[in-house]
Amino acid sequence: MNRRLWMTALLTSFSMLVAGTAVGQQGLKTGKVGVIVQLSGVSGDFGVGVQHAVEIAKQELADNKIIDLQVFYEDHQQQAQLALVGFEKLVDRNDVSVVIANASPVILALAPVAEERKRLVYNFAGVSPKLRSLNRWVINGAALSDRDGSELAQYMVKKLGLKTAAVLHVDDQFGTSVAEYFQNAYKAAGGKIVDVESNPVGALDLRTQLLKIKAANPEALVILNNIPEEGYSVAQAREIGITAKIFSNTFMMDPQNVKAAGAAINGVRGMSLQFDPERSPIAKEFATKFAKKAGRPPAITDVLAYDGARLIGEAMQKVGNDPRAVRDYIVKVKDWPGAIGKINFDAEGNILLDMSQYEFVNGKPVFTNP
Amino acid sequence: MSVEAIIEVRHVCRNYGDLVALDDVSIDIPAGKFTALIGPNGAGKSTLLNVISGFERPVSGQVLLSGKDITDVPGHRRVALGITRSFQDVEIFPTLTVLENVLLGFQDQLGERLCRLLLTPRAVKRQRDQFIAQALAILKTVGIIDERPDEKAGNLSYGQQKLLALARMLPTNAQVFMLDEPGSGLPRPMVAHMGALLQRIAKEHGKSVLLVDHNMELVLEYAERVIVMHHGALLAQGPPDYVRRHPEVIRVYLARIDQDPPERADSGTPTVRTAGHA
Amino acid sequence: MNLFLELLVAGGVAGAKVGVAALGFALIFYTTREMHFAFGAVSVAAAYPCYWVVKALGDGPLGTALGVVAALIAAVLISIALHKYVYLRLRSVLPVVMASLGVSLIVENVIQIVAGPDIQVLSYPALLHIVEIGPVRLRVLEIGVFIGFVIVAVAIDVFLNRTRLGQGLGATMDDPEMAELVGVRTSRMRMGAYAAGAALGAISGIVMLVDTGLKPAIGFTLLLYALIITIMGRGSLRSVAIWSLLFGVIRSLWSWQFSPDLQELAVFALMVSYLIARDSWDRYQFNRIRPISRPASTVGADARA
Amino acid sequence: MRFLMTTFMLMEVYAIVAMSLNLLLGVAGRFSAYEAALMGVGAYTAALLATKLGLSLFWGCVAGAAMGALIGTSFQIAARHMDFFTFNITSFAFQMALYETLLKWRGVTAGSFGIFNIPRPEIAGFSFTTLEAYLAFTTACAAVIMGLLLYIERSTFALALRGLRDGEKALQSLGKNTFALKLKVFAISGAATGFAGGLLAGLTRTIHPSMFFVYLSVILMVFVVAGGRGNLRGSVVAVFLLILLEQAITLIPGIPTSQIGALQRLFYGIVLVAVIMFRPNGLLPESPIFARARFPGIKPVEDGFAFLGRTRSRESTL
Repeated sequence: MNRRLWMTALLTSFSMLVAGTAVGQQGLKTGKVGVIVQLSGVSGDFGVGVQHAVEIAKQELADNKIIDLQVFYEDHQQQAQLALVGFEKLVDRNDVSVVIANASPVILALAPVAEERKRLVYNFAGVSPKLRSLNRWVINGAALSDRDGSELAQYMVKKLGLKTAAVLHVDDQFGTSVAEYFQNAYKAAGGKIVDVESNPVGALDLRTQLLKIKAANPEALVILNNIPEEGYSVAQAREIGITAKIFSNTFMMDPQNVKAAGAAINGVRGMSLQFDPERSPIAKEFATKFAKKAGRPPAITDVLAYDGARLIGEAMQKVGNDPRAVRDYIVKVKDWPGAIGKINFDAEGNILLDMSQYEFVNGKPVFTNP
Repeated sequence: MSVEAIIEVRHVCRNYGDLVALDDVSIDIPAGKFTALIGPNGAGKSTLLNVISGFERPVSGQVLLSGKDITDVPGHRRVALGITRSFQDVEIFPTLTVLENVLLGFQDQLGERLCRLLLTPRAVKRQRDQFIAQALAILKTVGIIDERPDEKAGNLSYGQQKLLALARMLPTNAQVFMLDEPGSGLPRPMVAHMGALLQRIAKEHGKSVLLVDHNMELVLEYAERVIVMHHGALLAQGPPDYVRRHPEVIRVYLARIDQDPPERADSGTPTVRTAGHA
Repeated sequence: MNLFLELLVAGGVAGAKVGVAALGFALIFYTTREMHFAFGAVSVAAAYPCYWVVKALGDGPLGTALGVVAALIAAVLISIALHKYVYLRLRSVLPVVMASLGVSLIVENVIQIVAGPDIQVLSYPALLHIVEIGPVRLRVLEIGVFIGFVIVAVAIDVFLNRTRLGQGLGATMDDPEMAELVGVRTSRMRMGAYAAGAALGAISGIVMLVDTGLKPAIGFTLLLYALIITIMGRGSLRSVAIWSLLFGVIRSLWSWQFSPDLQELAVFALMVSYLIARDSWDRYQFNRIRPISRPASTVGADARA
Repeated sequence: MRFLMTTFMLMEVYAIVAMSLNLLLGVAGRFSAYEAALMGVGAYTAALLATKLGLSLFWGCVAGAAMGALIGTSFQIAARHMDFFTFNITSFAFQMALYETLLKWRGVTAGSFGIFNIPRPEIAGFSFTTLEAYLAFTTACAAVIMGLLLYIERSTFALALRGLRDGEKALQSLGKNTFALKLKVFAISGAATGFAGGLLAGLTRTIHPSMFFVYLSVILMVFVVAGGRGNLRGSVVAVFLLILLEQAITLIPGIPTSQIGALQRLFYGIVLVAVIMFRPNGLLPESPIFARARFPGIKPVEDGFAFLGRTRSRESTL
């Protein structure tokens, strides 16, 4: 008896789950967006930040009477199978038109399903060049690593004349691909890579790797890591006595990295996306709202997710909920004002963002446009 | 000694570090007889049992089964050759039912072979039904434990578990049944029951039974032949009446009783002293 | 040569950091034979109260001291409660393993819900000061952790071998029934071991808090190393201490000749191979015909009971 | 609908793995914490054969099963004498070592990127590319595997395995080759796990190492313990029930979405502890394989000892 009761309750709840409900409000146009990120586990902090960013975007869109965006979240816990289930659920239950997601393996897993289901996947953080031109249902809203790496290499060799470099990168799809493209570009530009070391995701004690790099004695150290590993890398590199110039990417801008690096951050240079609350009012507003909500300043991925959500919202207001039309609208924007700077896309749906050089002075990044 | 031996132990030595458990022991186990192996604690009885059943390897010496050297045959294969045993700490399968415990005793079960399971399910089933019928009969004949064949063996009383351990050995249809303390801790009527069963197996069915026990009632009243070990060596052997009057045996056993830990005596069975007076 | 020295020292320090937790886990495991999988999660959870107290009272001496006390109390209370109300009711080994895995999941995620998934760090500039010894550069924190580890290891050793209470504890580890017979109150000893082990765990949690920062999921990695070292230590806390250092040094020195990229793989593969080899060797020794030698008896071998 | 289908396939895959873990952990009494990594081995084998050699994923799954059996068996055999605790930990370390191998053997596994564009199988000209077709494929495979496992679970073979769990020595004294028995059960369990990994690869069409992290091993243990150790049916029920409940958590009104993941893990933890403490035998406890009650037709033969044979007339003398 008891068991039957249980089963009934379960089935009922499950059918509710599938049916779902959607209620519009305030007479605004409504649009439905799904977000699939990791919300728990080893790097759950990443997804929670993204969630805050998307919620801020949603609030702004509503406040500005642009669109009432309904956002539904799924947790992929870094597992493609959960991302897949989450995607199907978002489409079946919530009928979302666009899914915002991160991490290259997840995007790779979602791409064929997106095509089958004719929904748009907006990638705001996966940077593997394998994501380039996956299919017409994926928009890459994150600068893929091939560009990132080559611009940094050009800058180092051509501008600064640094002939030898060592690389420390995180062993995930982001770190590996950026490092690989950087190395190729650096060699092509005439430099020499003397050592490449990698560290596992989440490892905060990087001394072993850095000691090896120290022994290789490079002129420059390029750190392509995560948050806050980059900060720890810088601090520990100086701590064990590496005197080489340190270069890095956008992530170094992240306040957590700056905090973890301490005084060692000064003199670190690199190429970064332009998220500069000092100069851009949009960026400043977002940074303030985010800090209030999350209790910390935004990471660059939070900014990208925020811009992505706003852009999607705007597209939905203009062209409705048809994913295809949304895609066409987004890809065609010209110098769209994002918190990250001016946003453009190439024909294949890959974001084009301006990079600028930075150098840390007195614990703050100073940008110099190329 | 013109008895036909089924098992011959030849000059077997075995030690655990400095402790010598078997010191050049040579013993014959007669075929078709109910033999008891006794001796004070630490005399090497269990080690001898382990060596014969292949659970331990001797340092030197040989074990022969019907004249064939089986010293290097692993324990589980000796069952097919004709030796099976029980354990002092019962070692029944507590989470299996009584019936299942007995079923595991059958040899050459088709159901244990994966390919037969998949290819000839009918034959497997037929054989299994046969075994179940057989096992139920065994339980019935052994008695006492046949009431509830679906009871978990772990729920049985200690005495019943000892009977189950015996019942479980029978389907192997071995030539030699070796039992390690089947009578210890049993109430008196149960001891008589056990003794009668073992006697029956030896007398009526021509099996060799080798019993290791401290229970002198079981040993002296039911066994046909008694082997006494002391300090890893053979002390005396012969019919029960001969052994119980053997002066060396009496000396060793009197000494043992003095230092015997008290919990040994709680079996409620006569110890060697009373048996000696009888 | 400098690289070798630097890696050696870095490895030693890393080993000491793991070692504190490993000693705590080993203390619990050897005494109670309970595989307390929630150890890592509890250690990390205990450091959170410390963080909150320091954030509330400031990082002066008083706030810091109260924070440490708060962490110790939290760790000890949670661990003893787990022992008393969960593990002791289960009796056999597999349910304890399962229950403690479950507890580990619960604790980790309760922290995440309460404290959020972000990294929390307390930084004391004094601890980050760099000291140069020959070619090796270390922070004060590292030196402190290393010295602390040595002190803890020696203190445990002395306690076990020289004090009456410690001998009682040792007896409980070796043979609980015998210890009970000679009048050691083994259930108290177990409680004590849980308290002491949990305290050590809490300390390693605090070290993380001031070193690289704390996040809920970090406990599992800590636990995994502590577990493996404990099993390698086979019932002797002295060998746990030595293995911890060796573990750190091997892990670090691997990078002297090979790529640090493979260091985790190497460590786990080495550990698996070592444990398998040790086991096969034991088996061989057990089966081998030895005329005269000492009988082998170790906790590792008979822990099944 | 596709959500249900995808979830259903995932449940099938997990159910196969949970069953094979149960065969080890519950039936044969052998702890194992590397099930997730073994699944990964199967998935990678299948995916590599399918992408590099263009083999049909079905044969990839078969190869994955072989690989799973090979690796599972070699490890278990190498570690077969270990006591419970040592083995327990070694199996955790083995999970980590396998995981690291998937992550670091970049030449083969492509490291943390993983393998993508894994083609779904094509058998005899029929392609199982669409979700519906692949569902049919997965369900057919799962039905066969689960059917086999359930059949084995009710056999004398499983009885011997339970005997192995209760007492290896005693089983040897009854003439069973316990080594061969172990070899077989490790192979069966490893093969089923490897095959399930291959099915998963076809479902996601992308695989990467973090899909097979140690956390999944723990969740699989939750399935086994909650369903009932030793009862394979229980594992299936537990997989379906717990995944449904896990999804149902997302329905609770008012909880912030950022807490859902943590709550789901918390849920698994609570289930594990609660089952162990209050229903230690699980949802569906193990039942006897050969209960007398199931064979009412079988009557005991007449003389229980007749098969032992009779003494011949040769009376021996002392």
